[in-house]
Amino acid sequence: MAEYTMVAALNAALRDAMAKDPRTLVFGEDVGELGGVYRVTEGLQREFGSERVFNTPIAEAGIAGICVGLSLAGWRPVAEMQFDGFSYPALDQIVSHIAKYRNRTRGRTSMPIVIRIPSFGGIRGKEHHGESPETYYAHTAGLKVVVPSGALDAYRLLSLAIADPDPVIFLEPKSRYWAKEQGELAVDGPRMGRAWVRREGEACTLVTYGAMVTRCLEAAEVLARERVSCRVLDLRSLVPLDLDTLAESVRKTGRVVVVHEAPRTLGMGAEIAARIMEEAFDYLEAPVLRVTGYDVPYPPAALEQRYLPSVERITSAVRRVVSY
Amino acid sequence: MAEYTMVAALNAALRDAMAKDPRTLVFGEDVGELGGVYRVTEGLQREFGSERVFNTPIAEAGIAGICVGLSLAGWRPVAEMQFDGFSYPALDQIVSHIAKYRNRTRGRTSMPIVIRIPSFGGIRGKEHHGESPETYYAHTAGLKVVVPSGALDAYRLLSLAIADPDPVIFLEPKSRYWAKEQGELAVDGPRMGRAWVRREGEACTLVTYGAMVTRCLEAAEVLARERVSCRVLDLRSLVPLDLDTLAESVRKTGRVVVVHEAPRTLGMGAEIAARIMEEAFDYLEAPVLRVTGYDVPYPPAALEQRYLPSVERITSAVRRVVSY
Amino acid sequence: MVIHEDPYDVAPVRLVAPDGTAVGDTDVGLKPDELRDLLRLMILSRRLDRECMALQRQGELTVYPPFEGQEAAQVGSAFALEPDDFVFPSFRELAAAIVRGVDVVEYLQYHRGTWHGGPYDPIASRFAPICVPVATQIVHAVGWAMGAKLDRLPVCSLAYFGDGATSEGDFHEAANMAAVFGAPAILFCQNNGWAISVPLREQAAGPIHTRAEGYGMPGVLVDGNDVLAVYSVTRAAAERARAGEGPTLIEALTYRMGPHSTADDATKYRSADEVKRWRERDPIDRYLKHLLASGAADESFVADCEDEAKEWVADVRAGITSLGPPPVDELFGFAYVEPPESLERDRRSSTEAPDG
Amino acid sequence: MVIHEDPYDVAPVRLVAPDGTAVGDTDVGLKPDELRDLLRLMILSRRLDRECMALQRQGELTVYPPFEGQEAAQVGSAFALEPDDFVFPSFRELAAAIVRGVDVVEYLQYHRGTWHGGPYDPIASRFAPICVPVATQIVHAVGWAMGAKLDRLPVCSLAYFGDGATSEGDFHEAANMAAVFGAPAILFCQNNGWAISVPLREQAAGPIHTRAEGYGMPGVLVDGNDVLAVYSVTRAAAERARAGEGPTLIEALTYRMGPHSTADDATKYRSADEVKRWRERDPIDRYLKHLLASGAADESFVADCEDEAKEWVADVRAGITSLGPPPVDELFGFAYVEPPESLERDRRSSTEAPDG
Ligand SMILES: Cc1ncc(C[n+]2csc(CCOP(=O)(O)OP(=O)(O)O)c2C)c(N)n1
Ligand SMILES: Cc1ncc(C[n+]2csc(CCOP(=O)(O)OP(=O)(O)O)c2C)c(N)n1
Ligand SMILES: [Mg+2]
Ligand SMILES: [Mg+2]
Repeated sequence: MAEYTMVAALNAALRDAMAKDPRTLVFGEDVGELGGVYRVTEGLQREFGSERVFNTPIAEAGIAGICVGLSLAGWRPVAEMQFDGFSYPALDQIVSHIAKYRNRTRGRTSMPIVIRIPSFGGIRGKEHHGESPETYYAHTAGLKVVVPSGALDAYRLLSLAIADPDPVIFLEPKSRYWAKEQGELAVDGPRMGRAWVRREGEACTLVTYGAMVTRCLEAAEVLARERVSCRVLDLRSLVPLDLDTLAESVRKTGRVVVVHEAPRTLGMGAEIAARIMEEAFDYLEAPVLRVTGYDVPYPPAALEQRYLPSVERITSAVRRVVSY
Repeated sequence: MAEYTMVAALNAALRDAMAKDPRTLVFGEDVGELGGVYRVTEGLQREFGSERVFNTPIAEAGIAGICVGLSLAGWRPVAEMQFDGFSYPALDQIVSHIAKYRNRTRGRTSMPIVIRIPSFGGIRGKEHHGESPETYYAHTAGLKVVVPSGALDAYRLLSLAIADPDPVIFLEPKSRYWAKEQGELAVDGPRMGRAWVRREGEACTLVTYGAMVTRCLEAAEVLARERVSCRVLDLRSLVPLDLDTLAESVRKTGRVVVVHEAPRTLGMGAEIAARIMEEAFDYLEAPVLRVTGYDVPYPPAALEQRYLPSVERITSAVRRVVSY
Repeated sequence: MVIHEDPYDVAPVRLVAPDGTAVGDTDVGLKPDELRDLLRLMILSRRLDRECMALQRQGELTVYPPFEGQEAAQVGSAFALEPDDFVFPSFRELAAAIVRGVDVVEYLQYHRGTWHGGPYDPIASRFAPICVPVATQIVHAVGWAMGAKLDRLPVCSLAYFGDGATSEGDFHEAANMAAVFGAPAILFCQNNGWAISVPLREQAAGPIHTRAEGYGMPGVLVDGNDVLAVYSVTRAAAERARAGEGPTLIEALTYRMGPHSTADDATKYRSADEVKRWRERDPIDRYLKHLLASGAADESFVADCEDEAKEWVADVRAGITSLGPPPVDELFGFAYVEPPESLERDRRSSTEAPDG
Repeated sequence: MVIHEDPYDVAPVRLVAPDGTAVGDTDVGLKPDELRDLLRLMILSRRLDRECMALQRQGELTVYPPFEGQEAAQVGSAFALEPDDFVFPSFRELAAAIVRGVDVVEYLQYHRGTWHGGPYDPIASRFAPICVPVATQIVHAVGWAMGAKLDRLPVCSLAYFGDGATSEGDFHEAANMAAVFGAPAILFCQNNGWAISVPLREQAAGPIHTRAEGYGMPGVLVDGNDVLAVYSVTRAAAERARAGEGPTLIEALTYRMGPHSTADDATKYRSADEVKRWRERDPIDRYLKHLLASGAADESFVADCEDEAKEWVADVRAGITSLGPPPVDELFGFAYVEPPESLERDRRSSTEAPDG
């Protein structure tokens, strides 16, 4: 059986999409000869030429803005922002145009754009290299937001995102870039808006995404030894949210803990807590708890493991809700 | 007794702050001779001179960025973004610098900056003139976010925001700019992080802010005729959130409906629902419901009243929770 | 006081003087009926612009941004393009839209408040949606031009923007990318002296067209009230673009005769005298005198234009005033090709229980 | 292939040729001990830079961005400033920090991953925090200069940024605002040929210093490996600024001898030959030859510098390697002057039940 890192799987998804559809373009800072600072675009320029895979100047608003024009000209842009913390200059073009263009033109245009953003913390990175930007995008109507948690699903989700007719913000958990997964790359499997039950359990559901999936699975292991069995839900897609699977989980376990790296206030945990109340209040046997980053700027390397949800923080939250 | 529009009250708050502290500066697009497109800065340039009150080029990132430099030089910038929808180009400077600067320098610097943004819809405005940007700021650790609902509190809150040592995003509900309120302008009264009970009631609490306070009070009137008595909570401050008053309200009424103009997903309603669960789950007798804008771009004038929470949508949500 | 009429000490490209006399080679390659058409389009534009001001006062439009005074800048430049070229307007380019054949009743839905920036068909009319966030459309124009270049199409894009827009980062990123990628794009700045209440000197300390050199592209200063000069420099830029020689920055000196929009009161920040001096440089008067003097048009042609304008404007009025609000369902209909289930639920509850 | 050593057809300001011979008036107003100090500071900088590379390889620093090759550009410019002037660095300006007297152990906490951009005292040292988001610090420098001008202080600010940074909107908004407000700011571009893997020609199609004209400010091209030339043009720009004559854009042509950072492999995108040619233009060798030839320094002075560097670098190493992690409480301590109650609760629960 083959083995892939997430970087290799993403690279393969880009390569396959470009081979399949000659209108697909890949661009961004350093994505050409270098293959991106994380090598996700490695070899693509050599294979598809420098017209379809090209470096841009350091201009994130410009990168997002040319996606709009290229879409109108019938191309499918797959753009890279070099890091989470450097995607903010592009927000205006994304919020004011990419998200709104189809609506503005009464459906006469569409923006089949993918913006890839290496995101989240856990890599002992410098300031601005550990941001969790999902709330900015998930709150912006008109966008879809996707976060893979492992190599094989990263291949699937990126392939689906590139094929999607709506603009997709594709957040790549950097701390999982080099983690290996065994299996075959395939597009078949759960569609883009579906959550994925990564572990079954009855006592509590851990709702999470990205790199925190692994951490929640670890926490579930620890808890299993205490005979507390946890269901682990990998959301995969933050917009749309898989409300059915969320509601089903609450009906099954009655208790939910949401885990993410982003700061607590208005992180995805807030939305999930609110949706769960709306969808399945009667099944809730304890408050939905949130184990998240804190409401402070992402810290330096020396403190990041005190900031990120730890197995200990997750297990202690689960213990709290199961004994509620 | 004197009578003030919100525009006049804000203007007075700026004037008083400038008179009190010679380090206070006011700048932005068209804030000089014209006095701003909403006349909030009217007369200030004449009174305080064009060094302390000045027009900037159309460069929102620049406007936010010079706030940083001016703060380091010991000034207190009060900057205006001309409209909600035109504040997005400034997000990078706000998120990456204004919010993080003090933390980055281990408290050796501070950013006593106020960014005023005429916001929200309901004015039959053009596209980009009806945005509710609060989530982008409230999720950003390091910022405070404030929204007045009427003239007198606007005076108080803006005065407090200018005096605050932390950066404050000050969102002004345009649709209340010309509404009049009687009373005296004063800084005394509820502090910046406190919510304000605008109406007492037992059956349900309406949690809201900005222009929706008036609408919730109307809805409460309608419901009162049906003998459903609602508490109306004007949050005033979105960061910090007044958790005590929120929890107290749940303990009192057991039922909560949150109302805001912003799209549902990851709007403030999500955070409030999550906090209420965390703080007062046992007192909840029904799910917290959200009456909000929809997850679509803010619509044109002809459709905006179908998008904004109406008295009917609010009352029907309250009826649902009280009969839950 | 800096007088906007001559903000720089370099003379703009000018073929016809304000009094209508030729001061350059007025043979710009247009046939007589095309020369007349320029006049006709400027007259139609002005009549419609004034009608829109009236419609707004009568409550039939929400806010309206008039372009009176800028007819030559818009008509001359739009006329220089080929049908397959693509225009990226800001919010004041109704005259350019008319030249491009955009359905103006559809266009005016935007100002009526019944739909957003692109109620007309932007792809079919090669005219992007009205774009309000200042300078953002310039980047789109560059992206479109890059795409056209990849397709090896002999076309170009043209982005309209104002003097104020040149202060935005997006202007810069667009210009730099256009130059780096050799995009067939024309960056067309209508320098009308004002950005709402902010005069040029508070917006920029150097002449806008001189920015071009730093980007490695040609910069042209043109008299924006001289329709032939505008046509000619735009035509040249389009030919450069088509020939694979990359982008051009054009600065057209013109003037916004009216307020920034119907919500604005321009007397608060500028002198009647300045406005009067620009009235003397009116682009339509000037070109009319020139055409009459050169014999390319006569009084009866002008009368025909005015008649056509009258009738057309009445039709547009009838079209726009009879427009009702869009169906509520449209609120939900276009945000996504494949809307999230949660949004579908909102749609259902909103339309099933319209007051609930 | 474009050779970065002479990217433009205009010659930069140069006082000392690569072989050390004077080619301009080398009397830049510095006294002999100041002339020697320039050499000393460049030597200290290079030794520390190399030590940092070693520290990183040994796991004592996280990622480190070396500046070898850019010593003259940084030392010459920083040396031209007065104590009250304020520097706004990007992330590669350790040499400038040394000149400004920043505590380098505190500075290196950033690269050790124990704190963010400003672990030293930025106000006292007149050296803003390390700034990673490309070009954003230029706006801060302009804002600070505007503030100083309001205070009528005879000071200026200097922002360092790279060639790549000039593509960002923030560069443009900063430059334009500086010119419009006549801010006493120096925009100092270290054009080192590369932005990570992207060569200058993919970043910009026109010479960077020629952008200045469009903004209405002077633009200067200087040989960034000639410390006297850099000193002299920066000094002139600072004097202009202090005299109320506004901002200056300086483009210093230099070269990044090493990788972009320790995480980068520069052999993937550039030739050994290019690097070799720049080695021949080494800024320290050049200035050393010049000083020896002119008699301003002798071999024993150089030996003293090397000794001082050795000792100092060892001290810095000892300082940095003995640094432990910051107390957990610091995670919560600085985000707000008055933190929200919810954050205080998080702080309490995190520190009371550290594993919970
Ligand atoms: C990003 C952004 N900031 C601010 C505004 C508000 N605004 C609308 S028009 C305008 C002035 C534009 O001036 P200019 O570019 O000269 O165009 P003109 O109005 O003169 O045609 C401003 C500031 C906006 N629409 N977009
Ligand atoms: C806004 C932003 N985008 C992208 C990056 C990632 N990045 C870090 S350094 C760099 C290249 C900078 O090149 P240049 O300005 O020439 O400076 P140099 O590294 O050569 O000193 C890039 C793209 C960033 N730090 N900030
Ligand atoms: Mg203008
Ligand atoms: Mg560089």
